[in-house]
Amino acid sequence: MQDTIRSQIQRSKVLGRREIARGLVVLKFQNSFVAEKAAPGQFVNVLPKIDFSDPFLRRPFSVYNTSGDSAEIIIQDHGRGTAILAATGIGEHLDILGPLGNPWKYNETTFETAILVIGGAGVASMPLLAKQLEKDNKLYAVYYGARNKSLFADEYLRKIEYSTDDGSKGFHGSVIENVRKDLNVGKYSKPKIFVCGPTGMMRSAILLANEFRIPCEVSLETEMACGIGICQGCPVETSIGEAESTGRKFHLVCTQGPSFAKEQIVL
Amino acid sequence: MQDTIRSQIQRSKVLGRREIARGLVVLKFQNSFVAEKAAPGQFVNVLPKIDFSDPFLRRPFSVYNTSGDSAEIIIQDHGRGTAILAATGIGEHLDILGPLGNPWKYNETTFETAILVIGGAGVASMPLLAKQLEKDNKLYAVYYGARNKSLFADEYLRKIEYSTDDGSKGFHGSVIENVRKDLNVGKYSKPKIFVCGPTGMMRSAILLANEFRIPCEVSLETEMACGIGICQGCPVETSIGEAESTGRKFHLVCTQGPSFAKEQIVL
Amino acid sequence: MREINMGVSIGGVEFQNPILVASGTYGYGSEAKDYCDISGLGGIVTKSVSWKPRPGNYPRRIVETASGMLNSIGLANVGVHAFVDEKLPYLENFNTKIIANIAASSTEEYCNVLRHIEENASKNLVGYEINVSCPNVKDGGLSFGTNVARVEELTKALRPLTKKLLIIKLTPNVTSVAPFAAACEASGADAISLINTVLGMSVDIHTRMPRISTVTGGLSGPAIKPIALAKVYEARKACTIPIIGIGGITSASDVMEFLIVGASLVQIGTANFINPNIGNQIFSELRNLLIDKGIVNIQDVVATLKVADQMKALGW
Amino acid sequence: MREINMGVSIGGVEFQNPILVASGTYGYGSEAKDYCDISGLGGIVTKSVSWKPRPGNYPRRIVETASGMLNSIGLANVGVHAFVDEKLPYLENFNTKIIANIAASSTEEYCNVLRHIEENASKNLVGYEINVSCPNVKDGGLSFGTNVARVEELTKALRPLTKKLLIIKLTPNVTSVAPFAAACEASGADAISLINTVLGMSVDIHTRMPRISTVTGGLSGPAIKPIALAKVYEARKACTIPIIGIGGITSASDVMEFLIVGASLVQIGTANFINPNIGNQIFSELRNLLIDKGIVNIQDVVATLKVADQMKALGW
Ligand SMILES: Cc1cc2nc3c(=O)[nH]c(=O)nc-3n(C[C@H](O)[C@H](O)[C@H](O)COP(=O)(O)OP(=O)(O)OC[C@H]3O[C@@H](n4cnc5c(N)ncnc54)[C@H](O)[C@@H]3O)c2cc1C
Ligand SMILES: Cc1cc2nc3c(=O)[nH]c(=O)nc-3n(C[C@H](O)[C@H](O)[C@H](O)COP(=O)(O)OP(=O)(O)OC[C@H]3O[C@@H](n4cnc5c(N)ncnc54)[C@H](O)[C@@H]3O)c2cc1C
Ligand SMILES: Cc1cc2nc3c(=O)[nH]c(=O)nc-3n(C[C@H](O)[C@H](O)[C@H](O)COP(=O)(O)O)c2cc1C
Ligand SMILES: Cc1cc2nc3c(=O)[nH]c(=O)nc-3n(C[C@H](O)[C@H](O)[C@H](O)COP(=O)(O)O)c2cc1C
Ligand code: FES
Ligand code: FES
Repeated sequence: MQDTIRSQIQRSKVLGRREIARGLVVLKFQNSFVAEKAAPGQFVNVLPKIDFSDPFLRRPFSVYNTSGDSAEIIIQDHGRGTAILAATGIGEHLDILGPLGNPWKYNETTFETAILVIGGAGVASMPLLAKQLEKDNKLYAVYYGARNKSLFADEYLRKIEYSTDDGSKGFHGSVIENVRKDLNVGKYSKPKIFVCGPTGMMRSAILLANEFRIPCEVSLETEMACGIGICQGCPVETSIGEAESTGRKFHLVCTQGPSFAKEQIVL
Repeated sequence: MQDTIRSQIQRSKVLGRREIARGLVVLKFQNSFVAEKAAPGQFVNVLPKIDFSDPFLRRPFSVYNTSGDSAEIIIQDHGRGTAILAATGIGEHLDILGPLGNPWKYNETTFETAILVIGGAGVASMPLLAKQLEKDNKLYAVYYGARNKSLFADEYLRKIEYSTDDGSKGFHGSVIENVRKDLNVGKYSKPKIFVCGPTGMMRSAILLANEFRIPCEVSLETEMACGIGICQGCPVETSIGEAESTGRKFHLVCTQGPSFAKEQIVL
Repeated sequence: MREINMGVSIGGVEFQNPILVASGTYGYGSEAKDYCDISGLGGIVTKSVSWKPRPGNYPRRIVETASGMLNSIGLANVGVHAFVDEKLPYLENFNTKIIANIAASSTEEYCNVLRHIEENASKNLVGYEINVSCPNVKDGGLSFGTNVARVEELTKALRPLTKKLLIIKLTPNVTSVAPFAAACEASGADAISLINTVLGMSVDIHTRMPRISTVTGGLSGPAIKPIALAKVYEARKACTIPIIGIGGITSASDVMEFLIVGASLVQIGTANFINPNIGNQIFSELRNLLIDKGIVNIQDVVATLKVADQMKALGW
Repeated sequence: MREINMGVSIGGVEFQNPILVASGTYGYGSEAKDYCDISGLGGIVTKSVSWKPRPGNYPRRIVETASGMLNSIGLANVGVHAFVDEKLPYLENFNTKIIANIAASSTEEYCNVLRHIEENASKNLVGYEINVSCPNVKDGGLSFGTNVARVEELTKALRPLTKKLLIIKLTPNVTSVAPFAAACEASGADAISLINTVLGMSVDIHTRMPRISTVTGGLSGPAIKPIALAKVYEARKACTIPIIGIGGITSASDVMEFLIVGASLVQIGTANFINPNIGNQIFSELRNLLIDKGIVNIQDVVATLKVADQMKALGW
C-alpha cells in the first residue's frame, strides 16, 4: 500500500459519446486524476444514478483510454445500470471512483512477447496495455475474437489477428484456436498471455497456457459493491496459501485483482 | 361512475418546456386523451422515473392547460420527484395517468360570480376554469396573491387582482384581505369562491366565505399513491355523514375531490 | 407453437393464471376496471372486510420510501353487509376468481364475517383469505398473526364454516414463519399467503412527528421483495400446502422468482398503484418468458430452486 | 454563530460526533483512508472478528436489490490475533474512537476473543460490539440473536470481562426486539445497536439458483431504513440504555430520523460502498442542519419524537 492517494471520487463531465460497435458505447469524461494515474488494467467504479437509490451500487468499468485530462470507458449493454450509463449525454456528469485495482503485470522479465487475447467485449483494458508495451518497446501481438465482424472495438489497437465465430472476418473459429495455431509454429519467443473475455474463453486460455507452459494472466469480473476492499463482496477462490480448516481461501478481485496469474485462482 | 373510460395511462412525448416564474416549470406534452377529456380542476398522475423504483410513486399535477392534442402541467420545485420531472427535456417521454378526480363545480346555479382565489403556486387548476367560465359566459374575477411579483404564473389569466406580501405588485397584503376588501363593498353579485393555495390561506378563505355566507370550494392536496381510489391513502376528514362509533369519517381526495365544498371537509 | 398452460389449481380451484391482485391494492374491482381488463387476471383478493364498516386511520396514511411505501390505511372498508350486497355482485361480472379477504379483532368476528359471506356468496367467490397480519390496527391484526397458537385456533374455528378455499395470510414480522406455515397446514388451511407488509416507520425531521399518523406503518413495494422471497422459501420447507407469494412484485421475472422458491400463485400489491393494468402486462410478459424458455406448463416452475451441491454440503 | 456541540457521550465515553461507520462496511480503516478523513468520524466499528481467521463464504456474496443489496460475506476476517497485532495498532493513528465488533459461535469463543483484545487493547479502543445477529453463518450469529435467554446469558458472561463499552448488536429478524433490548439492559450492556441486516433472498430465474451462494443473505441499504427506524423506536420504549441506530442511512436527514426516534449514535453501513467519505459529508450536512434549526446541542434531538395527542389517545 502506497501512502499517496491512489484514487478518489470525482464528478466528471462527459465530453464525448460514441458507439463503436453494436451495443458498445464509449464515454469520454474529464477526470484529470484518472487520466494521470490510471495504469493499464485498472478500472473505475461508476455510479449509475446520482441521488437515487435504484439502481444502487456503482458499476465497474476498465479504463479504456486516457489522454490529457480525460479518460474513456466502454460500456457494453448489459442491464439496467449500463443502460442508464450508456445513455449519458455530453455535458452531463458521471460520479467516478478510481482508478482502482492493480495494473496488468506487464513489467515482469519472465516473458519477451506479450500476447493480448481478447474475447468479445473484453477489449476495454487492452488499449492502454498495448500503448504501454509500445512505450516500453516490448514485443506484443493482439488476438481478438468475436461472434462476427460488427462486434470489434478495435479503434485503438494495431497488429490485430482477428477471428470470428461466423468467419466474417479473419480466422474462422475461436480466438484460442487462432492463438494455438501460432504458438504451435513457435511464432513468439517467451510469450505471456494477457487475456480478458468471457469466463469460458479465459478458461480455455489458461488450458492453452498450461499446455505450452507459458505464463498467463486473466482479468476477472465479479460483482462488486465497493471496489476498494471494504465489503469483501468480490471474492475469487484461490489455489494459493494454506487451505484453512474450511478448505477455502479467496482473493478479492477489486484490490488483489482484477487480473491474476493463472496459478493464483480457481476459475 | 360513468361507463365510458374516463382516464388512462399514456406515454406522452414532451413537446415544450418553459420556466414561467421562479421555480415553476411548465411541461407541454402530447396526450390527446387528457387534452380532450380534462375538465377544469382535474389532475394527472405522473411517474417521475420510468423503470426505476426510486422515486417510486406517481406525482399528481393539475391540468394547467389543454389545446389540440396536447396538455400542460406546472411543476413547482418541491422535492426529488418534481426535480426529476421539471428537468424532463423536449422529446423525452412522461408516463401519465389521467385525467383524474372531479372538476371544479362551476356549473352550479347557486352563484352568479365566480371568484378565483389563488395563493402562490396554487394557480395550476385556474386557467382551465377561467376559460370554461368565459365559454359559459359566466361572471368571474381572479385574485392572485404571492410573496413577491417574480412568483406570478399569470400567462393564461386575465382580469387579475394582484396582491403581494412585499407590496412589489398590486395590493400590499394577503390575497384574502384583497378579496375581503372587495366583498366588503359588495362588488360581486352572488359570489362563489374557488380557492387553491397553501392550507393556511385556504382556511382563511373558508372563514371569509363563512363570514360573508357565500359558497366556497377548495382544492386540496394530499399525498397519493394511486390517484384512482384503490389505495385509500389520500383521505381528508369530512364533517358530513353520520359519525361512526370511532367518530371519524373520510373522503378520498383523489376520487371524491380534489375540490370540496367547504362544508364537506374539516381542513 | 405449443400451447402454454398458465393455469394453476389449488385446493380444487382452477385459476386461469397465477397472477392475482392483493388485498387492499385493488379496491373491489370497480375502481380499477377503467384501466385493467379484470377478466384477464388469475384472481382478485378484495380489500379486507370486517363486520362493521371501518373509516380507517387518520391521515397521513401513506409515505413514499426508498423503492417502496409505508401505509397505515387501518383497514378502511365498507363492512361485510355492503360487501355482500354491493361489491360481490359487481365482481360477478368478471371472468375471474374472487377471494374475500377478512380482517377482524376476535375469532368470533372472523367467523361471523366468513359466515355472512358464505351465506351470500356469489358464483365466482372461490375462497377466503384470512388477514391475521395487518400491522396498522390496534385490535386484532398482528396480535393474531404473531402467535402460532392463535393462528391455529382461528384456522380450526374457520375451517368447518366453509368448503371454499381457506387461505391464511401471514406476516413477515416474526422471527420464523415456519411454525405458522406448519400450524396452518395442521389445522386445515388450504393454502397460506405471504407476506403482508413489513413493519416500518418514517419521521418528518422538521416537525419531529411520525410521517404516518399511527407512528408505524406497513412497508411494501420492491424494497421488500428479497424479504418476501426468503419468507416464502422458509414456509415452503415447513409445509406442503400451496403458497401464494406476495411482496414487491413488479415484473414477470419477479413472479418467476416467487414460483421458483415455492409459490404456486402470486399476488401483486403496491405495483397496482403505479399501473393498475400491471397484472395483465405481467401475465403476457410471463407467458412470453415461458415460451422463450420452452416451458409449457407454469406449474413446472414451482419450487424448482437449485442449490449448488457444494452449498448443500455446507448445510445451506 | 454559536458553537454547535456535536459530541455524544455514552457510558462515559465521549464521541466527537454521533456518526460511526458500521461493522463490515469499512474494513479496518486502512482500506478507506484514501477516501475519507478517518479522524473526522465519531468512531469506527471494525469488521466482525472471530477467534480464528475465517475465509468467508463462497461467491456469489453480494447482489443488488431495489434500493439495497443482499450480502453473505460469512464473517470473512483475519482472526483476533492478526486483528490485535496488525489492525488495532494501525487504527491508533486516527483521532477517533474504535469499537471492536466480535462474532463467535459459542459464549466461550465470544469471551476468548474479547479477552484477547482486552489484553492487547490500543488506546483508542473504547468498547466492543457483540454481533449476535449475522444471518450468514450457520454457527452462531442468529442462533444467539433470536433467543432472549442466550443474549442475556452472553451479555452476563461478557460484562465482567471489560470496563469498556459493551454494546450488543441486535437483529431485526425477530417478532419483537423489545425483550432483547430489555434483556441487554438488565444484564449489564452499556448500549445496544440495531439493526443488523434483514434476512432476504434473490433468485436467478435463468439458472433457477439463488443469487447468493448461501441461499439467503442480509438485506441492507435505503430499502431497510423504515424497518430500522421502527425497531429503534420499539427498543427505545423497552430500555433506557443508549441505542446506536443503524440501517439505510445515506444523509444527514436520515441521521436526524434515527436520533429523533431515540438513537444516541448512528452507524453508516452500505452507503460507505457508494461513497467511502460519506461519514464526513453527513457530518457537515448534519452540522449545517442543526445550525439552520438553531439547535446547539445534538443530544437535544435524541428521542424527541412527537406523536399527535389524537393518535396517542387512540393508543399509538
Ligand atoms: C474489473 C471490472 C471491469 C469491467 N470492465 C468493463 C468494461 O470495461 N466495459 C463493460 O461494459 N463492462 C465491464 N465490466 C462489467 C460491468 O461492470 C457490468 O456489465 C455492469 O456492472 C453491469 O451492470 P448492469 O446494471 O447493466 O447489469 P445488471 O445485471 O442489472 O447488474 C446487477 C448487478 O450485478 C453486477 N454485475 C452484473 N454483471 C456484472 C459483471 N459482468 N461484472 C461485474 N458486475 C456485474 C452489477 O454491477 C450490479 O451490481 C467490468 C467488470 C469488472 C468487475
Ligand atoms: C390534486 C393535486 C394537484 C396538484 N397539482 C400540482 C400542480 O399543478 N403543480 C405542482 O407543482 N404541484 C401540484 N401538486 C403537488 C405535487 O403533487 C407535489 O408537489 C409533488 O408530489 C411533490 O413531489 P416531490 O417528489 O417533489 O416531493 P417529495 O416531498 O420528495 O415527495 C415525497 C412524497 O410526498 C408526496 N407529496 C409531497 N408533497 C405533496 C403535495 N403537496 N401534494 C401531494 N403529494 C405530495 C409526493 O407525491 C411523494 O409521494 C398537486 C397535488 C395534488 C394532490
Ligand atoms: C395501501 C395498502 C393497503 C393494504 N391493505 C391490505 C388489506 O386490507 N388486507 C390485507 O390483507 N393486506 C393489505 N395490504 C397488503 C398487501 O396485500 C400486500 O400483502 C403487501 O402490500 C405486500 O405486497 P406488495 O409489496 O406487492 O405491495 C395492503 C397494502 C397496501 C400497500
Ligand atoms: C457487506 C456487509 C458486511 C457486513 N458485515 C458485518 C459484520 O461483519 N458484522 C456486523 O455486525 N455487521 C455486518 N454488517 C451489517 C452492517 O454493519 C449493518 O448493520 C447493516 O448493513 C445495516 O446498515 P446499512 O443499511 O447502513 O448497511 C455487514 C453489512 C454489509 C452490507
Ligand atoms: S468490491 Fe468490495 S471488497 Fe471488492
Ligand atoms: S390516492 Fe389512492 S385512494 Fe386516493
